Amino acid sequence: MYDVQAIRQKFPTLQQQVNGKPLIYFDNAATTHTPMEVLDAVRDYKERFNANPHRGAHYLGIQATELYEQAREKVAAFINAPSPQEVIFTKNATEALNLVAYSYGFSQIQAGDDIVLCISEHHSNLVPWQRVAKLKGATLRYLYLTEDYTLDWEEVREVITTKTALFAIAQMSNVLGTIYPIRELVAYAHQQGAVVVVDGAQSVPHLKTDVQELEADFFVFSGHKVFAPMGIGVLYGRRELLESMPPFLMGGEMVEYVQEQETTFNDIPYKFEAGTPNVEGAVGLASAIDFLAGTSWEAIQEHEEKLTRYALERLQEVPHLKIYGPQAGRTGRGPVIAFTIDGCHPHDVATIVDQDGIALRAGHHCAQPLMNYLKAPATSRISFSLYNTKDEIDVLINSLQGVRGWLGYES
Amino acid sequence: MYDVQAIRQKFPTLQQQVNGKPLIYFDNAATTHTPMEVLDAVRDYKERFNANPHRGAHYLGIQATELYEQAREKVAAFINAPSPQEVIFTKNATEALNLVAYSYGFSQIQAGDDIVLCISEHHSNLVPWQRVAKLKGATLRYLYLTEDYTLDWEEVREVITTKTALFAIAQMSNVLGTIYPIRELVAYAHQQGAVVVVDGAQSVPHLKTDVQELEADFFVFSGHKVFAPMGIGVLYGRRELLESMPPFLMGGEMVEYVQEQETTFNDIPYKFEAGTPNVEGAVGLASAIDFLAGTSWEAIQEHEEKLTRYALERLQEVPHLKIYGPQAGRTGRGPVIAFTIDGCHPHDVATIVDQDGIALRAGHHCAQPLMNYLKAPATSRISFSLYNTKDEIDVLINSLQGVRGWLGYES
Amino acid sequence: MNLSSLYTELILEHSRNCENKRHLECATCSKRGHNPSCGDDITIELLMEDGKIVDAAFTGSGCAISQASTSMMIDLVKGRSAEEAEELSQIFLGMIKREIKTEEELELLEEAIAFQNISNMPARVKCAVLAWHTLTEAIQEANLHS
Amino acid sequence: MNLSSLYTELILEHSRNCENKRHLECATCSKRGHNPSCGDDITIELLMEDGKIVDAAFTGSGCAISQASTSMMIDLVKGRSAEEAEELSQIFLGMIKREIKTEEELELLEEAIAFQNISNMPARVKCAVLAWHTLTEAIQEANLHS
Ligand SMILES: Cc1ncc(COP(=O)(O)O)c(C=O)c1O
Ligand SMILES: Cc1ncc(COP(=O)(O)O)c(C=O)c1O
Repeated sequence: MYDVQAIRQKFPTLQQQVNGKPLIYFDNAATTHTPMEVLDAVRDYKERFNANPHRGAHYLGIQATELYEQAREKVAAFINAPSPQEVIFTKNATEALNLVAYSYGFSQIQAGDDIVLCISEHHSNLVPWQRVAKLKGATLRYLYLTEDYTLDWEEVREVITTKTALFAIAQMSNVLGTIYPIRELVAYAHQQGAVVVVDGAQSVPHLKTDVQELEADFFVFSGHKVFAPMGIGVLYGRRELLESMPPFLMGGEMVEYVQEQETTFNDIPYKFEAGTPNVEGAVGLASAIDFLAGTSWEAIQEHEEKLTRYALERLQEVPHLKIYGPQAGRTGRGPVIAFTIDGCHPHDVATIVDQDGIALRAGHHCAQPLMNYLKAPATSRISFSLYNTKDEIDVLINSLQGVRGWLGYES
Repeated sequence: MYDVQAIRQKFPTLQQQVNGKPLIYFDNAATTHTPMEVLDAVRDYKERFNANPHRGAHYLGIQATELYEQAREKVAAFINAPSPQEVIFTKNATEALNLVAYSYGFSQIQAGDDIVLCISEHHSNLVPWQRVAKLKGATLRYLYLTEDYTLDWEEVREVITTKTALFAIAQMSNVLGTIYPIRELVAYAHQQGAVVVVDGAQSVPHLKTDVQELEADFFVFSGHKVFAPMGIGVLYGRRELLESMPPFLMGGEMVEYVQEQETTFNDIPYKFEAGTPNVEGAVGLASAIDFLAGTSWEAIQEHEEKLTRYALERLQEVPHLKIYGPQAGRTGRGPVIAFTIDGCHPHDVATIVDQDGIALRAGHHCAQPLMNYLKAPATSRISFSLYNTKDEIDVLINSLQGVRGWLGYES
Repeated sequence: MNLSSLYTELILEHSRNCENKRHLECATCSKRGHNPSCGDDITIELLMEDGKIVDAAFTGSGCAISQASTSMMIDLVKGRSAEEAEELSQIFLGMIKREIKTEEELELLEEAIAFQNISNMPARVKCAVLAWHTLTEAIQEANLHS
Repeated sequence: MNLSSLYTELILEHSRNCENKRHLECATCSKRGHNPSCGDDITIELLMEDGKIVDAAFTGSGCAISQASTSMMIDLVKGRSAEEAEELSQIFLGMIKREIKTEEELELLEEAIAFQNISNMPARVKCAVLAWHTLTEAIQEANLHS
């Protein structure tokens, strides 16, 4: 049995009142809360071991180094990377994507190449590629969406061709909830000779991740969306690619020999980790992975799927409400629901439900090209995590039913 | 009265035993420990307010945004920046220096320009400039050191000329402890038309920082060296420069309008802060600044100067020991002491004193060009913070006196 | 600040005002304003003659607060000189920052005084001020070009 | 692991061995090895003839552990075939990782068995293995070129 109350007990933030009401946190696609055990692991590390890793010949330095490298091993196992050397710690998914764009993109993309993106990409997996395309003379091409908010294979075959040098796509859209068929897309793109960047920022909290099964060339995610602290993110890259790429950030730790005019670089993963790393962030991420291991992915998915189904159903009771995203259940859909209510701006919707203690997101969700494509300047977004409940959805529906009234509509 | 014991009580890490002995932490130039109040502030933030800032129309999001922006204001006041918009949060000093190199360097440095560095620069303020020089066809020139490990003004006037487009220097060397006369150097470099990057990673924990008094164009430091968590750093830049610079990392938050092929960018500081920021890191840094405000800079300096003087004196009692760095007191010297013991590799020295619970650093301290220049492949380094004591120095001297014996020398 | 003092009848009425929300064919200057974080996106169009705002209107999308604030502002500045409009803008922004407190000044804002307490809702401040910042920029650009 | 079992007489003696620490004029291959984090920096030089290591020496600087380990390794592999040397290297690295435990294998390492417990000092493992990694690379390069 999935004991959601027991899970909720682990999250101090969820025990709060907001505007006099129990907090209902439905903004998990933006960031998740942190369980007590992760907060404790970070605190314990700070009180007992805090030191700068990799440079220490003293006790604390050695401990910090070991904990940092153990965290790397844990992340490698978590995403099934072939080796920890292929796991690079960054500050967030955005830095990881920029690393790939600056290091791989600027050195490998040629004039005349195509870079293909999905129209639903988050700005972090879009603006860096615009820049690469512009500076290298490549063409940025987009995959658009079907009526059911997923990809059309015919279009995929038209757009991804032997001219495609790089294909970047999120495994799960942070607006629509669509889960794209990454494995099949990667296989097809590889046939065409393209390198594939998978943005797992939204999928990692909800699906078992296996970068080898996906055959991703690069895969990124952010710790803070998966119960870890802010300030830690991950880039996985295939060894051959990482080894052949020039460094990105330069400074301490990533060098081998530094002379006045010339420098040679350290091996992966250190080549890409300049400066003092966020050891406590890595320790927190490792602890968050342990936390997740306490529940099976099947149970988490079943719970989140149940919530999503229930919410999709009940949202139909709210008059004038339109949903942007696939209707389906678990396959092809994650626990993120974007919607609008006729005549009500999403920002006003968020303010109104906030009075009932409910945290929704409003706006373009860092996906302006998608919003333009959908002709929706902004939407509201509900996003669930493993700690949300059906009761919370009932409160939301109730609150949403009052929105049009507050904004002066008769019904 | 400076009550060092009361200060020590605030640091849980300092209460520990290492190898059965009380920890003596003399590796503060690598990273400092974190006082309880900073750990508590971060924990409190996580338990009560954790959210993704800038995107929230809900209670937690609003609180997170306010705390994040208040931290920016606090940092601005701490370094006396004219406005919070000129304060950009990064993950560490290294990222801040790379931001300047990629954004300002690549767009402004021209073929034929000179970039001038001091030979004692940390790799993080050196390797990025090597890269800029190489890719832009500029010349990298160095300022070398006098016998007393400081700069020679005649040489400064020879090397910094109207050809100098950029001059980058650490306010305080992380190896020698030398504090360079930044204000005078900036004034001179400005006369020649150069832009000046000041690396404050080592000076900020020990000196009152005033970027306006220094007239620095850019100034960077790392939170983790000044009692804050890891994963947070700061770039200050003069408004006109920041406004005219292209963005560096690209993604969420740093954009204005994103279209499929074109993007316009947000204003400073957001233009340079792509992706989810490390809010808890910023909250921790703000709290560390409050912690520091509990003691005057004069008192901290007096204490650290006393320690440094005492250590320099007592180290002379250790046979075959050579110090690299100025002998002077406070002016021109911070609490960092590099040394070698004849016939004993610094790494062995560190291992031996570690058995007595003492944390020293050994190696090139991310300053290989300096080590080559000094013809010392490696040194040991002692670095003090406001919580160290004379008694700890006595234990160190005792331990150092045994080093040659352990390594098989008669005396 | 509770919802009923935020979504007042006056504000809701203005938020759906169609008279001010239209394209101004004969505009002499126009300026786009945007809140990247929440998506309010408006374009203000002015018909200026001899330094006077003869007509004004706006297009775009945004929340009730931004739309109402824009509409009230247009009512307020239409027929005024550019300097007067700029001054009113400063008063409005001063009111939001709680820097301006005298009743006389506030009364100059007419209906727009409705936003006096918006700073109690920090997330909505940006929505309320967008139009006024945009107006100031529009007028400054117009001055530059004339 | 305490200091006296780390800095044994045998290790200290080797750490100051001058016979193995010299420049090999007639070397047929050489390889530099470096621990960026602690600064050990050695260059191993080999004189290979018909797949046999006829002479070997090293230059560079590093801590007592890295110097002693290098010196012992040179004593061990001099006069052996490249394959034997590579095998010994694997045994040494296996010993450090605690993967190889049979007495017979360990005895093949002769004096270098002194580093058997270095993994109790994680910060010093890199120092002990540097030479052996470098040797393996040197031999592999030599094989490539012949
Ligand atoms: C002088 C100096 N500059 C830059 C740095 C880099 O700081 P970080 O590693 O926190 O990026 C350091 C510390 O390692 C330093 O001592
Ligand atoms: C799909 C997707 N990609 C990338 C990101 C960027 O993550 P971060 O802001 O942590 O860098 C996000 C979240 O904001 C996201 O939802």
